[in-house]
Amino acid sequence: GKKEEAAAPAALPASAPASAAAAKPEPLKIAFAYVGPVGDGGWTYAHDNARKAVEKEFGDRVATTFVEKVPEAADAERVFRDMAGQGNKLIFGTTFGYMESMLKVAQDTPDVKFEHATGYKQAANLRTYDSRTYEGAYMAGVIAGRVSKTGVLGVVGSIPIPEVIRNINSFTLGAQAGNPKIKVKVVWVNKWFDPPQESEAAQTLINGGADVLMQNTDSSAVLQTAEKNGKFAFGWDSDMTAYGPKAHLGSAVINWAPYYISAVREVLDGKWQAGPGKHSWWGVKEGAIDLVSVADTVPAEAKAELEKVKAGLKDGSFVIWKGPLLAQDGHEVLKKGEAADDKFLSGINFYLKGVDGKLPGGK
Amino acid sequence: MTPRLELIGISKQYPGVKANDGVTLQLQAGQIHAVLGENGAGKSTLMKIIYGAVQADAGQMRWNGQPLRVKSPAEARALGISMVYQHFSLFDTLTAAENVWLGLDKRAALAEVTARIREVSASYGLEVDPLRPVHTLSVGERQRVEIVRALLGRPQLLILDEPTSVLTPQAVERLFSTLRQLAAQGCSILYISHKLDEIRALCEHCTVMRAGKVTGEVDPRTQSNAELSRLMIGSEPPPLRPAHPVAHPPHERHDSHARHAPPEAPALALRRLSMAKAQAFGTTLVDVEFNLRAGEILGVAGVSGNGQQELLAAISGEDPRGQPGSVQLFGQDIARASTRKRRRQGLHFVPEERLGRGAVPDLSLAQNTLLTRTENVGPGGWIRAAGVRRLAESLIARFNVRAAGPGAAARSLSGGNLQKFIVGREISAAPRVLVIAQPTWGVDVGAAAQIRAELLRLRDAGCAILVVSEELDELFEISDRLVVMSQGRVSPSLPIAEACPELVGEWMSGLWQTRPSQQEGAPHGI
Amino acid sequence: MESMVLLIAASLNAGTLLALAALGLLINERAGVVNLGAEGLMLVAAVAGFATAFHTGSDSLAFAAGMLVGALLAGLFGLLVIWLNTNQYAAGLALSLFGSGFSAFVGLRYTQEKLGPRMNFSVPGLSDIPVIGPALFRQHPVVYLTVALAVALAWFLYRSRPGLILRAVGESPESAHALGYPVRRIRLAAVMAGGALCGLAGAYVSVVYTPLWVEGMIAGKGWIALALTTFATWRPLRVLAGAGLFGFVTMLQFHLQGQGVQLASQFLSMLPYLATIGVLVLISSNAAFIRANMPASLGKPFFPG
Amino acid sequence: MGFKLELRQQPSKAMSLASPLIALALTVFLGVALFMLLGKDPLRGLQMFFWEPIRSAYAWGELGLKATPLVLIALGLAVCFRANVWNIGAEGQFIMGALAGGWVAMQADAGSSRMIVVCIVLAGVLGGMGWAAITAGLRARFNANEILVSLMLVYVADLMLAYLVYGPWKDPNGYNFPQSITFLPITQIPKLMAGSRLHVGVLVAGTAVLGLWVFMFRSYAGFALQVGGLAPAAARYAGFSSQRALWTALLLSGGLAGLAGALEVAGPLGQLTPYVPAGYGFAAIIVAFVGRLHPVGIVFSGVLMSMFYIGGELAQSRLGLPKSITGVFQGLLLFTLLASDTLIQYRLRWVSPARNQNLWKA
Ligand SMILES: Nc1ncnc2c1ncn2[C@@H]1O[C@H](COP(=O)(O)OP(=O)(O)OP(=O)(O)O)[C@@H](O)[C@H]1O
Ligand SMILES: Nc1ncnc2c1ncn2[C@@H]1O[C@H](COP(=O)(O)OP(=O)(O)OP(=O)(O)O)[C@@H](O)[C@H]1O
Ligand SMILES: [Mg+2]
Ligand SMILES: [Mg+2]
Repeated sequence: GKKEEAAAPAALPASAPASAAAAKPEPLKIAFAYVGPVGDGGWTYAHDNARKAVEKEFGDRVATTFVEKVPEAADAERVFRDMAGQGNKLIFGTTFGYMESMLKVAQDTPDVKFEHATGYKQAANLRTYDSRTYEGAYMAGVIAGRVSKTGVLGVVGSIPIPEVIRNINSFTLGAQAGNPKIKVKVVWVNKWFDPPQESEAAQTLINGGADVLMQNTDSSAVLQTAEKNGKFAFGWDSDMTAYGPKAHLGSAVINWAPYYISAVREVLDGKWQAGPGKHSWWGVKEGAIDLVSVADTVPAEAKAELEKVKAGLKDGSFVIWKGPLLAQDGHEVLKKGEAADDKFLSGINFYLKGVDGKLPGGK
Repeated sequence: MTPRLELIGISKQYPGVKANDGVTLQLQAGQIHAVLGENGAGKSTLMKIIYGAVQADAGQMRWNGQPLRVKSPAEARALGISMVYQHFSLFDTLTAAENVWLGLDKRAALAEVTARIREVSASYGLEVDPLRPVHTLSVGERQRVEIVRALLGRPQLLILDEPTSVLTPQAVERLFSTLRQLAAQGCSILYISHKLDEIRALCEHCTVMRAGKVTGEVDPRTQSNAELSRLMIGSEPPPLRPAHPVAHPPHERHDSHARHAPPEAPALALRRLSMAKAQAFGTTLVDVEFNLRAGEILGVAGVSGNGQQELLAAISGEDPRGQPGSVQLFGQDIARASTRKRRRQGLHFVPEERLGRGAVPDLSLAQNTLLTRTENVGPGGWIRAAGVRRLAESLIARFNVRAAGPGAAARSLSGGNLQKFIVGREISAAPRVLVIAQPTWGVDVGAAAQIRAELLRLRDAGCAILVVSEELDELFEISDRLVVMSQGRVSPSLPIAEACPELVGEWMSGLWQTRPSQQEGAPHGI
Repeated sequence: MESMVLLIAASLNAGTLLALAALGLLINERAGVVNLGAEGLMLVAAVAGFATAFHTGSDSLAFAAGMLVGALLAGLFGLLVIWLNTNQYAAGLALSLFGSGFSAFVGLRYTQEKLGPRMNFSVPGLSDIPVIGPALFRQHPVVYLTVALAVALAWFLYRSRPGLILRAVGESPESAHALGYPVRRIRLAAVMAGGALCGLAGAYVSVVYTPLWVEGMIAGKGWIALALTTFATWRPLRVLAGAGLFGFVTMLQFHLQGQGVQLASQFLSMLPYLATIGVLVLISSNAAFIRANMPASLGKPFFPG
Repeated sequence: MGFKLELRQQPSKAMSLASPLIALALTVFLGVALFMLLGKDPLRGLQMFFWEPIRSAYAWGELGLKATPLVLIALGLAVCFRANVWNIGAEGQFIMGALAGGWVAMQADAGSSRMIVVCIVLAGVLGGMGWAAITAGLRARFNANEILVSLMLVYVADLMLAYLVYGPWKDPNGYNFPQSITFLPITQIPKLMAGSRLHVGVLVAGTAVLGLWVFMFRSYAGFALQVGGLAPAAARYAGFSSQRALWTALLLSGGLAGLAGALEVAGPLGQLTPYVPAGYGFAAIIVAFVGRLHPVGIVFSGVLMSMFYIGGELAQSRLGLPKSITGVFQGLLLFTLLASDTLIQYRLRWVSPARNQNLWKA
């Protein structure tokens, strides 16, 4: 299956004869630690696609391996240590929970370069990266606001961390651009990945009147539930058209490949740098975020608006988080004309006006 | 005339025992044929082979002259063989009719079965209410359900494995008349019992077994007890009651005068002990009263299931729900005291289930001493392993327990040997009061004699002993006084000299209560 | 009002898989066998069902495959506990652990896959009744099948002779053996039949309820089904009622969130588990009630010697 | 006729030692078959699981670190299972221990002394005990099945942890991520040696093994507890209270699981995150059974199970095998062990068909 093919190149260099190795320069050994199974169809799947893109891009100049389902607990440290011990010179940790383990291992293995996704702590040989998923959410909102008949949208939330809250808010902003009266309802499942619960939550949202759904969870369950109920929804993280051809309005995808390729190139070229503050946050502009496979049923006017937004994000002329913005309770979070900086964005812990319900653990 | 049933050379090997060894037996139509033998002689095994519940290793069986092999009870029933097992095979939560229905193979509807039960019970005088759940029935009624179930199959051969062990003498009489009626109709009957008088009263033929072999076929009416015993155990039974008074080792003599002049405060006294049943299938105790004095043995007779279990649990402390004051040990109220506290005060108890209650099957004999003996438990609960082992060794030696050693699992001992070990464990704790249930159940004659002798010795040393037994003979042999239990009540006590089996049998149906002094309720016939 | 009806409809759907599994476990337990491996068994059946539906495109075949796999795994468990007299709890836990590992292993290649278009069902005529029509009569056929199954099982246990035999085996295997019933074979049959129902429930999850295969997707429902049998005091119709109730609580947590209830979502997510505990306590505290209904040999090995 | 089982007169001592070896051999055999089926070199596969994890001092340290919580929890479970108390919610007790220990660790400030480590560990023990006490109480008072209650409480504990780290205990400077503050270094469980993550927890586990051995085989209370599990009627007869056994077993195992949880958060983790529960509570069930519910056996099985875990990771990165293979192996081991355990109590006898036929011809 998929797995062995993916892993085969990894096993090869180890068993390749020494003479062959002498002839060519040693390939750069790169290791990836994934939090989920590569087949989750969401987060880890997207990372693994990018790993394959790296292999394709650099051929035998690199050799990649991965370990999936690495718990975000004490085990992670051992896995990273083992990766470093195996001669990997570049190591990607693809979930927030690896932060402390990676910091510790990075300290002990200064000759290895570490890349940590979604984290915020850096070191001399550890830098962080993330993608602006909220841009995808905004673009989905642009369509949702114009497609919804009931004026009620639904979001199945995974875990109430700033990233997800930011996505819900951005989705709302996008929808309000087309329909200022639109309301967004949120149901949290407290899991990244639990399809049965996701579909139960989606069903609840539909029962509550939502006719376009978005999710910040990793499976296609929400889309499928919408399909079953004759409602609409989006794909998330990867293109999910096939899971609900009628319900699917578009997929907000993350493409880690541009970042991974550039990071590997920097290492190969000896230009890789890390240190405090070294954080890359890539979005539409860098080709890391997109809304793809927009359905034919989406009104032309919405499509046109979407293209405008996309173009604006690409050239930097359009800013999503720009004042005046009111929080759910009515107080102003961004003054008129003020654009949010990255620090503001990374600390969002409130719902904007237009989102229904109470934010768990929020103020 | 071809015999109804013929067995030729039936053998059955169990791990470690040859349960049947070349058994041969003939049974004519309409014959009531007894099978007699000591515990473990192989009677039940033979019956199960006939009924198809157990497969023989070797031998042949002919049914009305045809050789055949019965592979299952269903096949047996189809042939016209019915069996009432030694242990009830009833389902407590089902009704009597459903129980009977399960024992029939024909696809009759439940309603038909119910009607036929009524029919059969009327024609044989076996009253059974088909609609009552079995757990609401008395033991005697349950026995009747079993017999009705067997009869409903219109058997040509009826096997009864110790049916009377749970019946009062009066109920036994009624059963016998039913059986005679059946035999007269041509049904052959195989009747198993240990009780010689019963066999004499009922049967003309008797096959005697010992250690899996047939030792003879006789007409029981013409044989003396001694002759039958010889066939059964290979010798005459040893004298059970040691010459009285016994010679004691000097250190045990201190209290022996108590036998003739009991002290005032009874060792164990029950005062209007009443206790609601703890389980759905239990018996409620009603106003139980008696005194047990130091240096005497009080026997408790009665058909099992009449509250003996509950009474024992209330005395031992396993069921500490007695109202305050209802159980007294040397004048002290212990009704609510724990088992351990009672034991510390000298009250020891030997339960009737040896495996699983008196001893833990999977633990060694040494470990099993710790259930009731704590002399090897040091401060803080530290167990002195060597001491525990030595205690077990001394018990094994003193009570002649045949076991691989103190490390042998309790499960590996034969019933009699384990019983000796448990009784020994309690006796050697020097109890002041010993309560013992079914002291010789399933124990061979030699071991039984030894246990009884130990009990008498203990009594003579001044211990107060309460013996609960279903074996009337045994009670008559060792008790000084007798009480009878029926339906959760206890009769007034009878000095052994005034007791006779007929009277005790009558009392076993609760008849003492109808004496002029106590006019409560009609007699409860079983 | 309408949202209430929709909530009930969703509860029915959620309750169905619980009811199916619990009815299966009820058959096991009526015969005296506790199968703590339900969770693992349902997982393997879910993957089998999904794979079959994926390759053949037939949901009916998928259900059949789920049942078959459920029956086979339960049969393996049955061999251990009925013939080898292994401790039922330990063997069940082993099945549970093995099932979750094994399903993840063989399911690997299906995690990316999707099934063809899912059909919508409606009972002609009835489904057009306003309000209750869409709620009650647009369910998947398995939902109605489950209700019918519970009724049939009740009839089987209390009105038919084979049902009586099954209860008798659970009540006293020794007596049943003495009467010549093949206790171990009856138990194995019951365990396999129960396994088949759990398997059907597993396949229902991956083929209908959430038409996907993902690791661990049963997410504790096998355990809740086990609790349900106690809750229902081993009676089929009460299983149905209990499953509906649990389905309701499961959906209620999201419903309350959707209604903007001011409570951390984690506390709402605890509801089904707390409800299970609460109900267990309520039912179990009446010892007499439990004992009158509980198969007396439940969990105890039977060795015919 | 075929094979027939016969109850042995006495459990076989030889078989009770041989059975885990037979099970291991069977598992290895099935594993080799599986590797070949997947087209992997079986020798390399075995090497990943049985050699790599013990190749170096560092590897041993990792093995010990992984085995410590497994052994601690399994010890408690062994007592429970011997007492016939089916606590399968050790995972929840582990979480609660981690929460309680973590809470104490969060209170540390610049002025805290090293003694705080002791407080953390004690809090962990109490946390685990408290959580187990709910199960014990409901069982004792309402007769509620402990299997289901303890299991349901795992989910509840998990959500409780989630609530705390997403809510009240969230690190205020953590960009809102679900995690507590990183504990101060003073709260670290002392490491045993430089260059290894192994901490004194492994000594605690060693002491617990010894303590539990004494408790089970040399103390009257431990004896009483086991009698209750083996023969409840005998325990009642002896006067060993079943309530006391229930409470002792659950509090002991809850305390040990909680201890493991506290050691984990104050040891290698150093903070509370939603990912504290790593499945130790469930894996320890296998450890307990494979270790024959015996403290010394549990040490071996705990190490074996850790080898499976670590080997599973290595097999992924080195051989490209999927992670779930670990679960398959663990399940197989338990299954084969249970099956071969039958031979302790029973003997397998070949009943030849010929013998029966001949005899019946007579
Ligand atoms: N299932 C069995 N497995 C092993 N041994 C058995 C089994 N059943 C009976 N035995 C042994 O076979 C022998 C004969 O037992 P059986 O039950 O036939 O004796 P019995 O004459 O009916 O005794 P009792 O008078 O006590 O009923 C005994 O030693 C008994 O322990
Ligand atoms: N019923 C019981 N269940 C479990 N453990 C028990 C029980 N009874 C006693 N123990 C344990 O065994 C230890 C020693 O038992 P021992 O018989 O010496 O008790 P003791 O010191 O006489 O105390 P007590 O008078 O309370 O029985 C006790 O300290 C206790 O830890
Ligand atoms: Mg007998
Ligand atoms: Mg003492």
